[in-house]
Amino acid sequence: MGWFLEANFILIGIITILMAFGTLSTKKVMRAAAFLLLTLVGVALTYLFLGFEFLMGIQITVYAGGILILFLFSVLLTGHEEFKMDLEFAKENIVQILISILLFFTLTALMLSIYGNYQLTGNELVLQAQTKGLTQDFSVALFSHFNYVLPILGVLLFSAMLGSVKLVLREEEL
Amino acid sequence: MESEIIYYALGVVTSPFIGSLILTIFAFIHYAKTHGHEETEENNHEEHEEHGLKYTPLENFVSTIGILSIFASWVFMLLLAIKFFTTEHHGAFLTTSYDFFGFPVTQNIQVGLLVDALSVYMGLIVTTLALLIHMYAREYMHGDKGYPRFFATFNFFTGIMLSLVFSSSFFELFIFWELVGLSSYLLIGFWIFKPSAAHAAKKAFLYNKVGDVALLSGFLILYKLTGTLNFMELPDKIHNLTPLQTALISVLIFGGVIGKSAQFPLYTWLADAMEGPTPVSAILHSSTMVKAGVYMVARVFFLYWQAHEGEYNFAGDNWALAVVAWVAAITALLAGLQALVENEIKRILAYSTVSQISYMVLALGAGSKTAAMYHLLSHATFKALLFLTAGAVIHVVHTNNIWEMGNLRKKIPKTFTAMLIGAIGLSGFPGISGFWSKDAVLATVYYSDVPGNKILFTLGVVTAFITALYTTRFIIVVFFREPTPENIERVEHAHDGGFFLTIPPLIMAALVILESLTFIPTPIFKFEEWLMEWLEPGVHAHEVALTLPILSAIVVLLGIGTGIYLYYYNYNILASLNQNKVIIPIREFIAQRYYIDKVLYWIANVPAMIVSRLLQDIDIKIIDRTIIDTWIVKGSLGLAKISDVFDQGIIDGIVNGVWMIALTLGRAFRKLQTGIVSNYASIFAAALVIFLGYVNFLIFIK
Amino acid sequence: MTAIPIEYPLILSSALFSLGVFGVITQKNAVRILIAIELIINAANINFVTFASYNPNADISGWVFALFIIAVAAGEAAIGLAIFINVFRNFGEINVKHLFTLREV
Amino acid sequence: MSSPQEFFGNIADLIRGIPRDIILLLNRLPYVHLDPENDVRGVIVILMTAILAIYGLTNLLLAPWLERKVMARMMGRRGPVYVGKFGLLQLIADIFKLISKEDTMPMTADKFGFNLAIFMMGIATIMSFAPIPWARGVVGANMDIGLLYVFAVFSVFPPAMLLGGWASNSKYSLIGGFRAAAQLVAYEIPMMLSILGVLIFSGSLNLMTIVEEQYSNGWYVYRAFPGLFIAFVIFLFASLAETERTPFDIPEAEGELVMGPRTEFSGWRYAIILMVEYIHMYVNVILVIVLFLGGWDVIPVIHGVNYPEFLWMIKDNRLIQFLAFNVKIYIGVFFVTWVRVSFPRFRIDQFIEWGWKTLLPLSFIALGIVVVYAGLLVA
Repeated sequence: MGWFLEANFILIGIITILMAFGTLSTKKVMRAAAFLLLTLVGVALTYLFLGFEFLMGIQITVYAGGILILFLFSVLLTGHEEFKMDLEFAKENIVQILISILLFFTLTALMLSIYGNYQLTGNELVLQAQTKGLTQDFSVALFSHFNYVLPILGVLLFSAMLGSVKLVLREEEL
Repeated sequence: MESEIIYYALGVVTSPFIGSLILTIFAFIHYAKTHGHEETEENNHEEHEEHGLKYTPLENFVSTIGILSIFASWVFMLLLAIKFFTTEHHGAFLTTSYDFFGFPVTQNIQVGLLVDALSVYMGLIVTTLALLIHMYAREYMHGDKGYPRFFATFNFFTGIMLSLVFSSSFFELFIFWELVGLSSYLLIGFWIFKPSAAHAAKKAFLYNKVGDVALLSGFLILYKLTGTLNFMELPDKIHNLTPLQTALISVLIFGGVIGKSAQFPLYTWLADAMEGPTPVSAILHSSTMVKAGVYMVARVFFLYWQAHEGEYNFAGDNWALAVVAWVAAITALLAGLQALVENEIKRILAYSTVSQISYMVLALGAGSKTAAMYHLLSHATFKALLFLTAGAVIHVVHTNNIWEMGNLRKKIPKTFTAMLIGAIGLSGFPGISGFWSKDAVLATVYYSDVPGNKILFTLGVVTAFITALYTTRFIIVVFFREPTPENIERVEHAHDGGFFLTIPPLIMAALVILESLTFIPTPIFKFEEWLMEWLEPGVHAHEVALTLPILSAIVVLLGIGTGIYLYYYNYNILASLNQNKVIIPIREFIAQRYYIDKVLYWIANVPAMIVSRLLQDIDIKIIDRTIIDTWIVKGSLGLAKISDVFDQGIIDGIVNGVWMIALTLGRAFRKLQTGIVSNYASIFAAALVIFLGYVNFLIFIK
Repeated sequence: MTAIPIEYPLILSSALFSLGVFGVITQKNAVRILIAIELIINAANINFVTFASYNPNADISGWVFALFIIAVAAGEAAIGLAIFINVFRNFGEINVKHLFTLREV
Repeated sequence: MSSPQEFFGNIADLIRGIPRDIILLLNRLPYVHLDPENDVRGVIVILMTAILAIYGLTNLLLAPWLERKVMARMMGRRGPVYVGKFGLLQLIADIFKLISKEDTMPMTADKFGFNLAIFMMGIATIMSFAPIPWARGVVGANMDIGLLYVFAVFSVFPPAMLLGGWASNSKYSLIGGFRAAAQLVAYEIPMMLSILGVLIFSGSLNLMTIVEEQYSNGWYVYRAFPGLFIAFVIFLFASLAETERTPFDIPEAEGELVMGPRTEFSGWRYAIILMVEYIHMYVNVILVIVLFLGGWDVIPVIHGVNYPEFLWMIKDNRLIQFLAFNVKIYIGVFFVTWVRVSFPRFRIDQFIEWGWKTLLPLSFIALGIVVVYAGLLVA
């Protein structure tokens, strides 16, 4: 039943890319944020396919529940400008569009050629992860071998929190 | 099991420090709140109604914390002692040690806790007495502005002494040795507004330092020769040393003891240290600071014994123990004589302490750790008791001079009872604790093979006589003699202190009696042999002839009788003795402390002055006038001219050229910076494309 | 579970990355630029997870890094948006084409 | 069917067996080679989830009825009586009424956002049923990250609310959306912190494991007393706030904001929103029960007390477990209703302040107590 998973993955990938394009091409910033939410959910599903369901949960909780709220709030606080991708836009930004397309091709070519090198040596890369019991392994590793990660994150997020609060408060409120 | 012992020991050592830490923080907050009101003599002696003895909340809090932390330490110590003495650990060491910082230079220098019979024995004495003295200090220090500061320092002092007792290496011991010096400095100079106290503190500190230099050099030589400082490893490594080296090291280490334990010629600081509050004197003399020296010698006794091993020939190298014994014997006699002529009650006790410590050191010099520790136990108890009661006496009559007191036995019966018991112990009255331990010391000296041991024994007996005499003297003068007319009023108003001023001395008196009962040698249990079994397993005591204790008892009774005769029944003889033309200069000589202070001052001062005068001349005439004024000034002027030319011409030119280049380039490149984020990002992305394309190209070629 | 070839997630990630770069270099609204940056971060994250999942040595440091990146992205978004709100307060707009006070005019 | 106590186990096995049989049948077709063990796992999960979700939804029809009845009795009214016996079918009648209404949308509304918000909320609520254990072995998807999954699904609500409020293009809706998002974010943190205590004891995010742990060692409400009890109370109030029930229904506050972010929705959209609201409440009650009140466990074990054999037989009976779980849910729903009737509404600033300044420190304290307790347990 490999084809079923493959087809699902391709479907979700295409939807994700379409949503990402929608994020950039839609008229209103608020809609862009909504499209971003769908993109993020798509990426989370990709993680599920890659065998990392824990990160799926984290992605949706943190990104969709946390960061996106920030985006929506700040969009509503900063006002939203109309924006449209049309022919005139393409004419103005022809160089930028070209650069992006070239970037896509070079990047894909690079990654696939590296993978190709892998194949030449006879070590074909296959998906290693098994879904069952994996969250446990991951958390054990997080608290044993990678035990410095969470403290560092704590300090980082705390300082980010303080910094953003300091930035947003007005002078007279301080 | 072992870990349990170590945890108990940790508890013993850390609890006073925890109390001290809390109190220190509290004291800082308190003094910050009261804006550091200067402590002065006026506001320090606030008179209070004795019946209305009320502790302020501050005092209640501070003393509770202080006493509780020491109590915790005491409980831990009891648990530790029970655990240690009920399990089989004859001579076994239990220790945890940590490498000190792991520097390559400090290899084998370790920090840890060493729990053996000696340290448990000593720790038991220290904690018990410290607990009682803390309780005493609760009332004694009542009304003092420095109450929090006192308890903080006091706890710190106790903790330091306990840490010293449980030290596992010379290095660690030295650290705490110095900290003992520091905290005694703080406590002796506790009443900072009194110039005499400040002076005494400085004196104690400096006299100690002289000895500490000897100690430091002693154990550094030891480290150089053996490569270790751990007490556990040293006994094995010591056999490789030559007798001369061992003896040298032993004598140098004994130098530290001379300073800290107040031996001849550095003992005069101890009497001046009486400027501190009475609880400080009590703890300083009974169990902590001055006993640290005795404890250290006992701790490294294998070193002295090693120096002593083999045939004893004075012409050869083995003279370490002899030095120890002779210094101790001389100190004992000199200090005893001095106690006989002193008038201040605390100073009498101080000189008595010096004399008694010398007994312990004498026992060590005669080769018996057991006898020394035996006498340490009995002396610690009754000396603490004597100081506490002396403090109580001073507290109620407000004077230090014994001739201004008199007939106090009916006014302060509880204090009198306690002090009498302590004095009987000190005098060595037959059957009381002091008698048995002193007897052990004298027997050890008599049977030892130190050169001149018979002379040492005689000196010891004479000192015993003097001890009995001065003890009787101050007891009679303070408690039995009628007071002089001008002092009657002062004495009339005296009465016993409050709960904490009377109960701890009474407990101590009970302890003295308990010890006396324990020390009586019976066929079933002999305390000395039991102690020897723990401290020096494998060594057996001499069979002591019955004549020695009888002789000692006779001498002591003689001393007491003389005292009673001289100071109570026939006071006229004493008066005529004081007028005697032969006695007066001797008396003056003793009262001036044999001019030791003056000699020491001369030794320290005169050579230094001569050398510094010489150096001053050299400095002014040769260095200032010749070298600096002529050579250096002219030379630097010439150099300055050359560098001026170099600076103006070459360096300025380079700098100017650089800024001109930067300006030109900046004008050219300024056009590139549009200030718009998107443009930068586009260029960045384009560069990324080019870079990735290049990498692709490389892979393709490969 | 072994069916998905490694090319698929790689192509997905490079497409997301290119779209993100496209957004960053063409958009005028600063919040949109930040959204595009989130896309780039997600693309990088997919790559981390992919290579960790396909690693024959079962090394999970890539996953730990992915977790780390998500948290860093949260901090980055908070700080960035705070800055934009401040910019909006001071300039009245957040169009990056008009914000060039650093340039010498 | 061997005995009543195996009834539910057999049903679960039956559900698991059906797709396997179908695949074995399919394998008879040419060109089809399917592995009956691996390939049907996803299908089983979907099937079980669907069945249990449908059960939950039907069950849910009773919850609004119960709420209205209880409310009415507490207010001295009779509540719905006309449709069906005791008015049991009132909700169905309401749904039909709403669906058959005209489908209207404000002219200035943003169509995309307006619809997307509804769909997101609807899908997310139904998805949240997947990992809930109804009895031993009766679960839709037995996933390792069960709890995290539920929270992930719920975390879609704040953006959806805000999006719906914005898309309606009405100031009441927008302010309501703001309030809803702020409230959800503020109360998610104490909620998360209060479940950390549970996770310390269970050592797993899997809801099945959490319930099994409570089954053998006692419910979490009274363990590590009072640490987990405080956590329980915090979780209870935070989940009431999450579901925006009175007294925490600030976003919809009729007196101020008409209906909050839901103001402009009508017809079938309003029906979905009502359903979402009730399911959200329902699942939150279930979470409280699963995390703190023993889930499907019938008799709480007390440490050091030996129960006789028949009590263990009762505890092990799946039918009783299932029924007990349902009873607990109804008690929970009753409690929620009771709170709703009894308390007046908070003001928004009081409420947010209460969340950040009271519940958050309190949850830290509770967590500290649990950590100390667990540390003692380990030592």
